Amino acid sequence: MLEISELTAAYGDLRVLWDVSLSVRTGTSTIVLGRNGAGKTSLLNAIAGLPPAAAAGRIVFDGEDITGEAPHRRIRRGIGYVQENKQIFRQRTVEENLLIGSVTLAGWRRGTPARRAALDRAYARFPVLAERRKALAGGLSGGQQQMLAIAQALMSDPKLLILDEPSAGLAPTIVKDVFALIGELKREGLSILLVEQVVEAAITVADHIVVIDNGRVAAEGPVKQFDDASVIREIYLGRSGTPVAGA
Amino acid sequence: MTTIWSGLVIGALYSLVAIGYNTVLLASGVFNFAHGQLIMLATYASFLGSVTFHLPWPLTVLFATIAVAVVAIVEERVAIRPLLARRDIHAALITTVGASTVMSGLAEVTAGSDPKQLAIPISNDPLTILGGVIAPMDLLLIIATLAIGLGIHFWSRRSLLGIASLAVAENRDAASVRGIDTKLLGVGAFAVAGGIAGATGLLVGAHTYAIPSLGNSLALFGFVAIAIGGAGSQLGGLLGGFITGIIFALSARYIGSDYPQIVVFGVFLAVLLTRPRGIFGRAMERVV
Amino acid sequence: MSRAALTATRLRPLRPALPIVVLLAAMAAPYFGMSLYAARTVMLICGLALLVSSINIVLGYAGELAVGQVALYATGAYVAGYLGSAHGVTEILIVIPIAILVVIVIGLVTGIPGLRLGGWSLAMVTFFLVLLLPDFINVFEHFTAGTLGISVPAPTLFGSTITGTNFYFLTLLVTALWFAVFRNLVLSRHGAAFLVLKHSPVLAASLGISVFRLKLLAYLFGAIPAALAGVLYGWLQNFIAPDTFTFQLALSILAASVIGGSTSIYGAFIGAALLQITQQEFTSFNQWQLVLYGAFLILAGVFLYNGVIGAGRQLAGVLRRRGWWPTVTLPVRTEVAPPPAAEENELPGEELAVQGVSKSFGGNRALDDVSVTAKPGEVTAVIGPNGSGKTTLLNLVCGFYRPTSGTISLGSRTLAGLASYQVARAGVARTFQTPLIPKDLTTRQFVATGRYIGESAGMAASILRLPGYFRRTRADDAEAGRLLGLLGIGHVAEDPVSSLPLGTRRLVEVARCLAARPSLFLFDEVGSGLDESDLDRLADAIRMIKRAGGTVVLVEHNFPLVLKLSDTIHVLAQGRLLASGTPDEIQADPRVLEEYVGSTPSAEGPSSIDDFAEPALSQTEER
Amino acid sequence: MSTRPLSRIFLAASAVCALFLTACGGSTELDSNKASSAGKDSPFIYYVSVSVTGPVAAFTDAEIGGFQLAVDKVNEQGGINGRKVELVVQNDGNDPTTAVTLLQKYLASGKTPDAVYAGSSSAVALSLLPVLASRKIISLSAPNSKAALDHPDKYPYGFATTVASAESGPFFAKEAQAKGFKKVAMLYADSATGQGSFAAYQEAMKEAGIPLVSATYKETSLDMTPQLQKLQAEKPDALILNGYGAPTLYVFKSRAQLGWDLPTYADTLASSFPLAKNLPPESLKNVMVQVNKPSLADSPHPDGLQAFIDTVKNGDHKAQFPTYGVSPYAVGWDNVMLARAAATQAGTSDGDKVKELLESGKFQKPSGDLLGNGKDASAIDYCYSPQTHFPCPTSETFEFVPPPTTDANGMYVVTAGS
Repeated sequence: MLEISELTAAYGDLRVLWDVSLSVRTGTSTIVLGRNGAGKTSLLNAIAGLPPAAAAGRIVFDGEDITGEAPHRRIRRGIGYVQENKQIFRQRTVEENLLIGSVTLAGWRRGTPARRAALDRAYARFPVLAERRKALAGGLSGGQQQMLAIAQALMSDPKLLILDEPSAGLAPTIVKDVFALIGELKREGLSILLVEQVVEAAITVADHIVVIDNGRVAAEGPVKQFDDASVIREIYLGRSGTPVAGA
Repeated sequence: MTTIWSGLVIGALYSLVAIGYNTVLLASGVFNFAHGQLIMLATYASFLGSVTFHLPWPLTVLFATIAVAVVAIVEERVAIRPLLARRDIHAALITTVGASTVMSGLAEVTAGSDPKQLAIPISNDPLTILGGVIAPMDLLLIIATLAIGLGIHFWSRRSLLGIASLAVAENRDAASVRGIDTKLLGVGAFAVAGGIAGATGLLVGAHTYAIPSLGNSLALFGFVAIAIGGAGSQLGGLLGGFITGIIFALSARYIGSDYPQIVVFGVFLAVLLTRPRGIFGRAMERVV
Repeated sequence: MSRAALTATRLRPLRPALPIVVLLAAMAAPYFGMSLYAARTVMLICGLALLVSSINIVLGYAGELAVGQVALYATGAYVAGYLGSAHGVTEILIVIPIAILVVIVIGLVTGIPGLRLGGWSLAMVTFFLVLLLPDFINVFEHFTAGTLGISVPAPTLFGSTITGTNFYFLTLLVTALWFAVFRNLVLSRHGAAFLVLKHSPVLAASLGISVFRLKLLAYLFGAIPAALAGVLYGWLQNFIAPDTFTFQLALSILAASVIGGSTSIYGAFIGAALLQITQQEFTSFNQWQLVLYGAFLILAGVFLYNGVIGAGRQLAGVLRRRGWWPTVTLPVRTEVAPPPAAEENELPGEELAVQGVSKSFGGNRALDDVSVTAKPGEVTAVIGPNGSGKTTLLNLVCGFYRPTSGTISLGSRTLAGLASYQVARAGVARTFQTPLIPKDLTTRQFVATGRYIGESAGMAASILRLPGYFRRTRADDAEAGRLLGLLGIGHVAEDPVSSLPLGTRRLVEVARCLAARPSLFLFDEVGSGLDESDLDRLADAIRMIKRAGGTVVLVEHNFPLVLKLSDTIHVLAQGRLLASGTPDEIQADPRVLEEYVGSTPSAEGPSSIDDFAEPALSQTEER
Repeated sequence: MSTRPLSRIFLAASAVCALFLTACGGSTELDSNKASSAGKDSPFIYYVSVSVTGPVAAFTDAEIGGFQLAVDKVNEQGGINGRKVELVVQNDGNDPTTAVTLLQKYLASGKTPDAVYAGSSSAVALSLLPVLASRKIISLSAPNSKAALDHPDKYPYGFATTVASAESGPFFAKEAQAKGFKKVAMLYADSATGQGSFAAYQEAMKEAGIPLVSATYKETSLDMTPQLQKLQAEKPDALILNGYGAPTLYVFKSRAQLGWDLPTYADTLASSFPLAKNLPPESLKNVMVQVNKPSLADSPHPDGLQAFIDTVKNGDHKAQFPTYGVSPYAVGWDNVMLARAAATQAGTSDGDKVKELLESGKFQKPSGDLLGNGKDASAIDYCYSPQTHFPCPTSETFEFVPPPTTDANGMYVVTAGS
């Protein structure tokens, strides 16, 4: 589905990723872990076509090289990207947000059958959005905003869903819901690339794990290799972490 | 009533500029200072079509629409595109002013500074409507402006493309990773704004003649219309233009010509104090 | 350090002398056969540079777009014209102060409504000011001679007429003095306050700065050079008419500002010179003049986007990274990081009492009858799921919202109803969920802004560089350095604060709060995004504040951190206080667990809380 | 950062600056008022400051054509006092600041003009005259505002070569009395020219005892209906219009729309714009245009005019000829010819000597060389004196005619139909 080989990316002169290679196989999920500032969001942005731009290496999606393509073309190929911080259009209504997500579908009318069907699916999956379809997105609660962000990305019927820290800033109960949803999407056949911080929750939906540190891949492998949480801590923190809570 | 009609005609001109400003502002977040000049060029294109080439009016309108849309696209390519990567509104202010200066200069160099009269397709004998006198072309100008203003307002609120352009205005990057071609939309907005300017060139020029200085006068008063109506609101720009025009006409008629702008300023202050975002501007969200 | 770098370091203190060298050269020029034309060009550039500095103060430093400089410029010119031609008053030392006074009055009249309302209001009001200028000149025909224009008699100084070379010197002198004032103000804590304001009015208010007053001050301060330029222009031209003061000129000034770099001091001269000279030279292209000038504006806008100065800095940055240019390292002040215990100074902690506070937005009740008390020398945590009203509570305390009902007091003072900057002045310092970090400041300068209100040294002292200013600046710098050292980030003191990673930014915010020596600390999600070592330092710092007697309110998601640090924990859920108690009590409270985790505790017990909040891993990535 | 040394340097620099100011200024290039000291070999510099851009650009282009032809002619005939004439055209964009800057730039190049055409607008002239006065340079120009410029005490070297538009006031007053108008309205541009004209009409009408009501318009106006309605409400018997270009077209359009066909007089400024070409005949009902009599096709013309017209038609600046006819060319031509006559009769181009000659009443007008002022230049009286530097009108200066068209020679033709 997605093959990234030796990707180096930079904001202007400032390099943030070096020789990153990873892949997401069809119908599976890959989780990217890493400490703050490790380059996780930069990696996702580079995949989606936002800055940092690729300076070397290749991004291949569905057998096609998409390295230099504009973001909207990549989305049209079937990539859905849920950005960090519940990135939605706060001044538009819920329904308008969903419609914006559907621009990749054929036709420019808002009422095409495909678009209607996609809307119905979204509302069926997220009843809470159906209730508030006329509400301004900025007025939703944090959890609802995250749901809307995911629903919006799903509107274009993607083959690969990229999520950037969907749990950030959400209460634990809602985090649980979010991961339940991701698990469900995966079961429905969607490939998933996920950047996360809540390792325990993320691992429940992971097939493959990539750890990034300082813009480079520090470790990777199938989730089995990581099933002992202490291994993750070791890679992640660079030492066997003692949970702060225990102090 | 004649004064009101006169105000409506001038107001229509201002509204057209405001519509042009808003169309570009909403889709690409840029304030296109050169829109007054695009309208000025539209009157020249209509002059070329109607007088020089003796085209029938539908062809003149078509010719002007295409010609000005092309100019607008070129402007976008030269003065806006290079800035997009860095979201810098002040640089765009300068480049669009630069573009407007180039357009004025070129018009002057090629067409001279004297007004040129357009060929008008219909008899322009004044009509008496509701107790006031108005030229038929001017009436058409008012009607066309209302139709375009309302049309584009509802289009931008209802159609998928309109919503998409509002999304781009709110957050470029986020819109692009929803699959929206932001560059195309930006060019599209310029093309639409230029096209509208071109299409109305014949009606505008019938009133104002084709003259290079038209651009600057319109640019300024379109700005006034936006100030009153609220930036980024098509409906606000439309009504702001008409309100400005009527105030201008009434105060020139009853107070004296030193005062129209002062009265408009008074109205602007009143609007500002009661509705800080303009009559139809939206309240911003809290920043904390 | 290489030899070249060493030389560069030695030369650095001399760099600010460059403007003086230029000034002296300009003053000497008439004795080396400078032509009248060249002198006139220099004088016009000075005038334009004054106008550009006016826009730079307002736009580049205070972050408000104002385009009314032309009107103030005209006012200066007309004051000189009217006083001279109607009253025969040409004395420089009388005309200039009167002109300044008049523009300040105009500034107040236009600035108050323009700034009160925020957003684009000031730009609009000042736009109208320019648009209305010819009308006002006509309406006040008695003073201004209407569109016919008015002649301006030559200036006098102590009775002797100033013309020719002397007038050239006068122009240079006035310009130089103004730029000295401008520079001294901008390179002081007030300049830092302007930059804070430009970046975030919210941050400025939380530092105790009245956003409105400081913006008005910047706007009025910016009016002065416009008046000076106007007076000089009137004297230079000997004749003024409304035709000169057009909106086109306003746009030229804006262009010169952007070209020279809005947030720079001497960039004004570069922008002014480029614009003045191109405009002058392009007239020889006759009818192609407009086309060329327009093309020049487009090119300048496209290529000189950060201003000439910015372009220079950027180039230097690129060269430095490639190692072709010496890296200039400031002499490092050795910050011996004292152990946390070194904070011996008592903090003036006071008790925060929130009593029965409710807050509704429209029909939506965000907080319902919440009472929370935070005592000095204790850490009081407020936790709760998203949307439970934690941040609303903070914003109520800080004065960003007014409570619908209930009272908030700090010690004996009532906070509810005060404006946010007044709350800050009452001794409340806070951090932000997303740290608010201005551009163009070093970390040390940023931390020192925390002390902006604390011990105020006046603007006059800064402008005149009085001893009090130096004493104060040294004290600020030392204190900022000490606090950074205390948090273990003394090494970033001279780095641009906007270049710091998120974790460090949070610590810098804590240092900024400490610098204010407040009675109450409000930490909003201060632990999120920190890695473990940062988190340790943060915990140490909070414990230290506690020991020193400060009152700390911690709003957190990071449950383990809260358990570790707090004396009392309040749990909010759906706008209500669900539970209050010690960490042990809260940890054992099944209601809390249920609300927080969404399930009743299973056989594994409370440990599931830990599962959900792995502290070191809750990170937000920074671009 | 330590800023203490810097503040001291600043203080020191300011002190030095102040010292320069009070003590030792006064002996540099910037203070010198060098007079022209041109020898026989150096060219006679004819400096023309005009606006090549903006609303008057086309008109200016025609004027420049006239200057060029005259200069060529003079050089062919041996120059002025044996010196070859060099024409220097500067584009001031109608901006006073630019005009002064350009003049000083030119002066700084070490050359001094022998005669200056000081701008096409009064504002530009006002800004240039003080500089010229300090350099004692004669200027011969065609400004409109007599009130602002005719101050020989302040501007001793500035002379006008055309009759000021202010003279239209008394001329119209006579017409108004003859027609028996009881009340007259005036609509004028809110500009220096407009205000100056209004003042002249106001004075003349006051003298004639006829009330005058007025309204102004901005140069950016796009519609004149409200202003006309305002005047219409005053019920005047006649309307005077001062204006140029598009605004005058808007006025006549609104006037026609209002169906207001009162007698309307367009002053000389308005008449230099081809109204009949740009407006349908029905808009111009009852409109009279004040023209310079010599520009009418059936007035007696100087002998050289036909040859001049032929030259213009084949010259570099012929583009404007069909629009404006021959008059703007003649303005340029006459200016050069007057300058030659003045410098030749004074025997020098020294400012003081030329000024003295012109003010003495001994100046002989070069009738045969002047083309714009009728046969034997009868339409103008060079009545210069120490009190006035503006020429006086004669009975041959103005005439009211229906809006004329131009014939193939660029002469005004009043067609029978209009």
